[in-house]
Amino acid sequence: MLDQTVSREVFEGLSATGELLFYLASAVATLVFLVGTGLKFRKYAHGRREDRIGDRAGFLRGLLRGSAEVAANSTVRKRDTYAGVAHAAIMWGFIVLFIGTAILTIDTDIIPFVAPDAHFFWGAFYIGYSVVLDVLGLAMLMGIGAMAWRRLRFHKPQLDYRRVDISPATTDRRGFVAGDWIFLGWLALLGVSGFMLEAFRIVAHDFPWFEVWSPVGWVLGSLMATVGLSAATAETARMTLWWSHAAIALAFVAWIPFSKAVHMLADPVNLGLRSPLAGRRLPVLPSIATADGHIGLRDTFDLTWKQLVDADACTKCGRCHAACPAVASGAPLSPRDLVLDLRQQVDAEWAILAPLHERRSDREYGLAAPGGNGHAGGNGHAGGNGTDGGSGPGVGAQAPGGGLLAGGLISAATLWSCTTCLACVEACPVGIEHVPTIVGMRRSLVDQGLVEPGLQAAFTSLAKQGNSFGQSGRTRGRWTEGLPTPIVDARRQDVDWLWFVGDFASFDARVQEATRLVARVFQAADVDFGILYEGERNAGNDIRRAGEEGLFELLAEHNIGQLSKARFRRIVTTDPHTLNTLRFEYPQLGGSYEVWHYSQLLAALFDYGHLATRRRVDRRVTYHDPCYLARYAEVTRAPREVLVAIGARLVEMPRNGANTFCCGAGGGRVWMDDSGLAERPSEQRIREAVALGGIVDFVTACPKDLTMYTAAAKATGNGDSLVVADLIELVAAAIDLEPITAEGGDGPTGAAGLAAAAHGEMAALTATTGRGDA
Amino acid sequence: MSDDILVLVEHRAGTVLDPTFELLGRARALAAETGGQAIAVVLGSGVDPLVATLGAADRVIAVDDPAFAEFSPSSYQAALVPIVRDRSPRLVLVANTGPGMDVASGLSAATGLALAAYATGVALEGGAPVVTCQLYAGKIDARVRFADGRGIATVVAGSFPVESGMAAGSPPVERLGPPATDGRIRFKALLAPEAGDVDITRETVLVSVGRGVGEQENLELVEELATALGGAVSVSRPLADAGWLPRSRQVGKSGLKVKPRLYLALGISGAPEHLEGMRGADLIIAVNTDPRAPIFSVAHYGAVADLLDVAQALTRRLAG
Amino acid sequence: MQRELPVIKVDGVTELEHAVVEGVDISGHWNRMFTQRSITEYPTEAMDWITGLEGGESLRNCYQCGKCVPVCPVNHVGDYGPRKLNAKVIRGNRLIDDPDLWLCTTCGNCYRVCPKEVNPIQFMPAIREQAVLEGNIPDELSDVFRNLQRTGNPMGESPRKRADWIAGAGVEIPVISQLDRPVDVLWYVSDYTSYHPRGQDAARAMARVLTALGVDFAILGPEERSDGDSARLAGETGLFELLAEQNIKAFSRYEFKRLVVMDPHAYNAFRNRYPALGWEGEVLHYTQFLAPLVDGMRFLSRVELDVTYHDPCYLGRNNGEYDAPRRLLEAIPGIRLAEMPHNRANGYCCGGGGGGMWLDGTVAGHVSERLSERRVREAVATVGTDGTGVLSVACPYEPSRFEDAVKSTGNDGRLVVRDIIELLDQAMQPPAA
Amino acid sequence: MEFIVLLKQVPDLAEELEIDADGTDLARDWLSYVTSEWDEYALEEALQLRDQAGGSVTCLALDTGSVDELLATCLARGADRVVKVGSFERQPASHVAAAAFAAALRDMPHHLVLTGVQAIDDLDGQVGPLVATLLDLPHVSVVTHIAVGPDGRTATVHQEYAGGVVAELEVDLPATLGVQTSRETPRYAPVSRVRQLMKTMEVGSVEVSADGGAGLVIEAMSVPEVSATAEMIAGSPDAIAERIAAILAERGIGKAAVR
Repeated sequence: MLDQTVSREVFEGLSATGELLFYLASAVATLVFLVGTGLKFRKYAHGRREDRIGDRAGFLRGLLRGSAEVAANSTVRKRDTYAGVAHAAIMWGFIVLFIGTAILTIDTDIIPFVAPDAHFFWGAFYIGYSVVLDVLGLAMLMGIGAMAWRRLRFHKPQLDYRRVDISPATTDRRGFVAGDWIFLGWLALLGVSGFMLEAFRIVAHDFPWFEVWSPVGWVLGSLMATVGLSAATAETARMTLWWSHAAIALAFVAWIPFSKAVHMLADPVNLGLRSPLAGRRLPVLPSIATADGHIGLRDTFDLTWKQLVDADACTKCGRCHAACPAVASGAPLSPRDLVLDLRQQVDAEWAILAPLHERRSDREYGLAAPGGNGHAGGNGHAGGNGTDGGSGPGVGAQAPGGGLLAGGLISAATLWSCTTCLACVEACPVGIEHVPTIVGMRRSLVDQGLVEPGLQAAFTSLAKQGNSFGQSGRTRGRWTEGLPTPIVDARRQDVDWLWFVGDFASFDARVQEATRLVARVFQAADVDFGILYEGERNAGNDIRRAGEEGLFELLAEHNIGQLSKARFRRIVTTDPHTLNTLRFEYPQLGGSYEVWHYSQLLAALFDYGHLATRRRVDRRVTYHDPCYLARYAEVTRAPREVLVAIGARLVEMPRNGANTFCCGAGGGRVWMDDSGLAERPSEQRIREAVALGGIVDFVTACPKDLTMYTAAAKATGNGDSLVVADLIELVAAAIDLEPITAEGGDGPTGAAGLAAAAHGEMAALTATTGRGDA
Repeated sequence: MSDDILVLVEHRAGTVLDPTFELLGRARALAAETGGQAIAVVLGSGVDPLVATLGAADRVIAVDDPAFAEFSPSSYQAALVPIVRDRSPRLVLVANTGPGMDVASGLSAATGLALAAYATGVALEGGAPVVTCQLYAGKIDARVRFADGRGIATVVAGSFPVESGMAAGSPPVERLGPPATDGRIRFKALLAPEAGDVDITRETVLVSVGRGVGEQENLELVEELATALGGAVSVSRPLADAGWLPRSRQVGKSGLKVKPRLYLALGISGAPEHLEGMRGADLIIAVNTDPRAPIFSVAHYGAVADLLDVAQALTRRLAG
Repeated sequence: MQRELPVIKVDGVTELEHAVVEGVDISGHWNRMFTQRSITEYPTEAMDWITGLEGGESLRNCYQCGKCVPVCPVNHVGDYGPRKLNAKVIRGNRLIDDPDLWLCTTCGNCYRVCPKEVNPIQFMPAIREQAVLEGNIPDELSDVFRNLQRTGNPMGESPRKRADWIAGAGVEIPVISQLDRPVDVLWYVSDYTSYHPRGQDAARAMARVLTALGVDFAILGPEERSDGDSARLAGETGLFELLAEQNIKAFSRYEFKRLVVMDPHAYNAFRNRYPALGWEGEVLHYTQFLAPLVDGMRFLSRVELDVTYHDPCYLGRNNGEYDAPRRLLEAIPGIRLAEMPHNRANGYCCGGGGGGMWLDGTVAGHVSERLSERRVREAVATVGTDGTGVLSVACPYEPSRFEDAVKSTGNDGRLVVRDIIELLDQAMQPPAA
Repeated sequence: MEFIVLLKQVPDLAEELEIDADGTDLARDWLSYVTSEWDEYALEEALQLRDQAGGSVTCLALDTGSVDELLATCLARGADRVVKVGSFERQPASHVAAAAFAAALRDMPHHLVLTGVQAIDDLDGQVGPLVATLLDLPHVSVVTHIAVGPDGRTATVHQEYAGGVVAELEVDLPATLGVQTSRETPRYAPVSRVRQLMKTMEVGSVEVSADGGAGLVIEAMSVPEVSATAEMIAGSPDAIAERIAAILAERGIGKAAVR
């Protein structure tokens, strides 16, 4: 029975003219699509060059990974199961329907001319084809329904398009919403009209037996027949619908490059080309200077082609927006809006490409721009975030038309709000790399001299003294005074481990307590280590991320010079920020080292039995993953292993591991004034920990965290109930490290006691430096 | 050539300012040693009421002219140069204030007399002045002599007791004229600071904070402490510059001079300009993380600690 | 006011089962599934070094699923497991100074269950080879290597005495060099069978069985050298090649149809390694050779014993032969065969493989008991303590190892250890009076 | 308008200062140098004034062999020209510096000469009024606000007195001003720019013969005894608070005494 009658005629009922008309329309649609896509490519060709291939193996691995991610929709499913499943249904539904159409084209338009006998659109193939397309078409419609339901009912914060930096009154985002709905609606229309067409066909043909294998059409047709649809009426309706369906489909094809649908093309590319080092290793300044010698991303012509693709890739899913600590703390930055602003600006300059619904309203930006950040705004003595008008070098006047990005389109206050925590990059399902772009624009701000006052003070101190504390670089090793066993000077003696101490660990009074404990725990574990003393300077990670590339180079060159004088096997550092730049960025400048975080070394020391728990720290603790440890260096296990090894009962906060929440200090934020924030990220984080209930210690493994959270615990009124402790303080307690002075009476128990003991050390130290003649 | 000690009188709005009295007191003591006279030089318009407060001087040289109704650096300079040239005193004492700085260096350049700036001590050794100067924001003291035994010193306010120079009386007045004036700098107006909510010069307890406070928000903690102590908050120059508190709360050379019963200095390192404004307090307690901060040299009690920790602990302690 | 939250437990760490923040689902267990396991968490130097070694490549594949841990025999008696090795390497440990390097018996049970085909049988020898090259190996092992090099056997006995066991076999055992004709079977006797008293028992039994079956066989005699496989697995690849060259030279001097070996390790070497070195031919373990011949065996006695069988790692798991030994045992009249819980593919290791035979001293410090002791307990539990229980084996390493373990576990007199060939021989002899 | 800024380097106070063996100077081996804070304000004011009134900014520094970075920084911030004056082994006394600057300025057009009101090493007086006197220009110190008149012949300035009182003065140009603070924090000079400029910049130079000296004899320098008066309180914040409370109670100060 599976003979050639088990099939359907593709252009059934269509006159020759009609067929010709259809082919003409198809050609036009395809042409528009090709022109649109071509314009995209022309736009990318405007971008600066950027090598995204690197070594071939890595490139291929990236492509493979990207393809897998696209196929499985894994990046979409991650963090949002509902959307992920729905998206997969829509995507695969669409792809299969597209392939189905392609098969028809092959059978109808190619086979008859090349091999008439090979006509295959009948019999078993036809039945299989019918089932597969029906099922996946239904899946697509269900996916669309689920997505529409989500938009209507869930009120997801990430789908809230209101801007954080511009008042709602002057922000018009209706175009964005409309664009989303048109996209979704159009797809739905495509599916529904297809099924209707199928149903009419089945009714018109009086339900041929094999059409039961088009179950959706069959059921629909049966329903129609039940309500009295005759075969003749069905045939008339079918012809009308046929043209409608064709029009919808062809229009969609033509519309793709000009709409949200372009993500179908851009995102696979973006995922395949994304760099595993995005944000971790920032690009060096281009060796060829720009015509006028400016540095950084100053205007759209400074964007690389990949950054232009990034902008097109954004689907406004808002996951970065929801994950961003700047958004959460009320700072004027949303990574989503930043990317969209860039896209709109670029498209405005190549106007034909702009999706109509996302065209910028001048009202919106006309009001936004002049506030900008003139020299005055960013540098007012009031230390404000630059909303007051400025008399800078005509910055505001150039936006929106003129194309000044940093300080113009994207205000300085927005750019300074980024903590470079990388949460946006981690969250983005389509591989957009926000952080390097933000830093690129910060470089331009620095180049224009638009530097936040606190940051400027830090830069100045760093340039002169190599630290941000305004202390003499010579006193960098002073924290070692008073240690029972002196620390080896690695410039004079070979060591196994070179301990790169870092700024906060060397100079901040609170962190110094932890630093001294690190030294003593290493000594207790017989680690052969040394430090560079005053030879060390700030490693430059955050200076680089604040956009001061020249200063970074200065510091890095100095450090590499010092490191080359020392003989060691590996570097260990207490500072995740330092870890990142030493590991990923110093190689750019000729310094390649094996770099460990001290939590890793501690884990290994426990592992090998060099450290042993003598007194279990049997308390409920939680652990905060530092951004630069968990996301940049991807170290999440080691500190937990240490906590488990010392017997702590670790309770995780909701945001942990790679999903950690920023303390707000990264990327140079630690030097800037954050008084203007609604609620500091660090304080939100403390509340998150307190909400777990019964947490005794808030453990962290980053010097900046220690200062930030100590302050935040006080500020939120949890200073007495929650002990903010460095990992090392718990370890020191667990291995029963002797306090240096006898002041502690019975000796300290627990981190609090140890901290007190450390205070004792401080006091003792003060006494020995001759000021304590009380 | 003489062994006289000249003191430039600084006055504003009809009143001789405190630094002048400090200098007069010191000049009188020095003149007693040299055998010369302590001579006050006053430039003004209608100087008699001023002269009446200069009883500590052995003699007054006055230039009385409407051109000197208000301070003008160029006019002062034009009038002073011939006086100093003619009298050739052993020592000219000028307060290290804005007008003092204006006048003293120019005088030195014009007359060839050496100048010792930022003096905190002036003494005589073998009849020649020996001056102790502050350098490097108070981190270094230098003892200097003038190469030819005579010169000018600009003296930091607060170096000598004001009382020693405050004496009523009517010293002989030598009136000079016609005054040499230079109109290249013209006085336009005196702008008073906006009235503040708190008059820190009247408070008996001041909790004063400097850069060490870190962020503006932390001022709240300091306010709490001030309230607990029944006093007010004052600040050092950088915080007033930053606009965190009005100028009327600023203590120091360019701010206000205060003499509370308690001056609790939190996170203030103690630049000379600041010390000028508060060293007269009855009790000074300083908290700073830097054990080498100069503030500890004027404080009665000191603690090396984080000011926020201490402020919170003290607030708690005072609360109960 | 401790709020109770729905929690799941991961490695002693408590975490929320569902974490949704700002509308974003960041539940750990769910999202971790989508995250590539990163090896940048730690410096990659050690991993790069090992995976750069020939044979070391597969270590990188490990994704810490932990399936290997419960099946690793050493894990049962100590703090060791293939996953832990990987964890150490990830943390920068090249293993070269680590005692763990010598704990692996290359039994292959982890590889069997590993979804990522991480193969310690390849990477352990590769790393051990580097340790050997650095001269960084346990003394007891270097003594054995020296013996093998000097005398061709691990005990350091004279190679001339290799066929001395012949005396006392009760049958004539031809040495091929004296035959001057092709033979059907060249019997490779192997080290422990040739020199160790308990091995010699098996050798003599074998000789009698072969003779009874009328097999045309001969041995190499003094020309035979150790197969070298365990030395190779212990890291001495050069020594293995040296011994292989000597054996291959001997093999090629004579004509024979097939090679029958007593030792699964030799079987493994000849079958899987020698071809690459220039010798290829039919190799059979003696159980494989004899199993098809059971119908021709004349059993004169019943062996009324409860027997369990220990699968040697290199016969069973690593070369897939589980049935031949069992067929032989089942053929013996009177034997009641019972399986231990660990049998066939999941057979437990005797601890002698991969050089373990010569590393007892080194291993002792890191395990609570020997693997052989654990296996003996299992055998006792299976076949009882009434004296009729037999732990049967098919590898010359095992009789001595297990008999020691029987004594050390206090089961002397309650369990005996017999090579299958000994049981066969016993059944083919007339009943003792 | 030609704006001239006079700048100098002073020791970085981040370093702990020590006295050399003679006891009459700083031990300079370890010192690092920064641009004098008030000179930075002067430069910022000059740049702002130029941007408003037009003209150019020329920065002068005495050539002590180590001012290239200072001058490059001026250019990076937006100065139009930089000039090294004379040749000195190290920063000389204010009188000598003033003489050198004055000599250089005699051949250089100048309408407004700005410099820092003071520097931390001004032992023998401030450079601004010294230069003014040598060039016979009017001078105002402690200036906190400058506005150039529309005709470019006068400037209105604020001179700051104690207590926040400010005098508004009108000055005929050319004049010199000692700047106390600038309307904005001195703008930032990116290091890459500074480094680039140090390689490429053109530095003018003026030969001057400046002799004479400060007329001062330094007998001794010393580090003031910091703890001479303060009794130090040691211990934890709580312990310190406890002790302070006790001291206050003893003296009957504050609410603590009432209680």
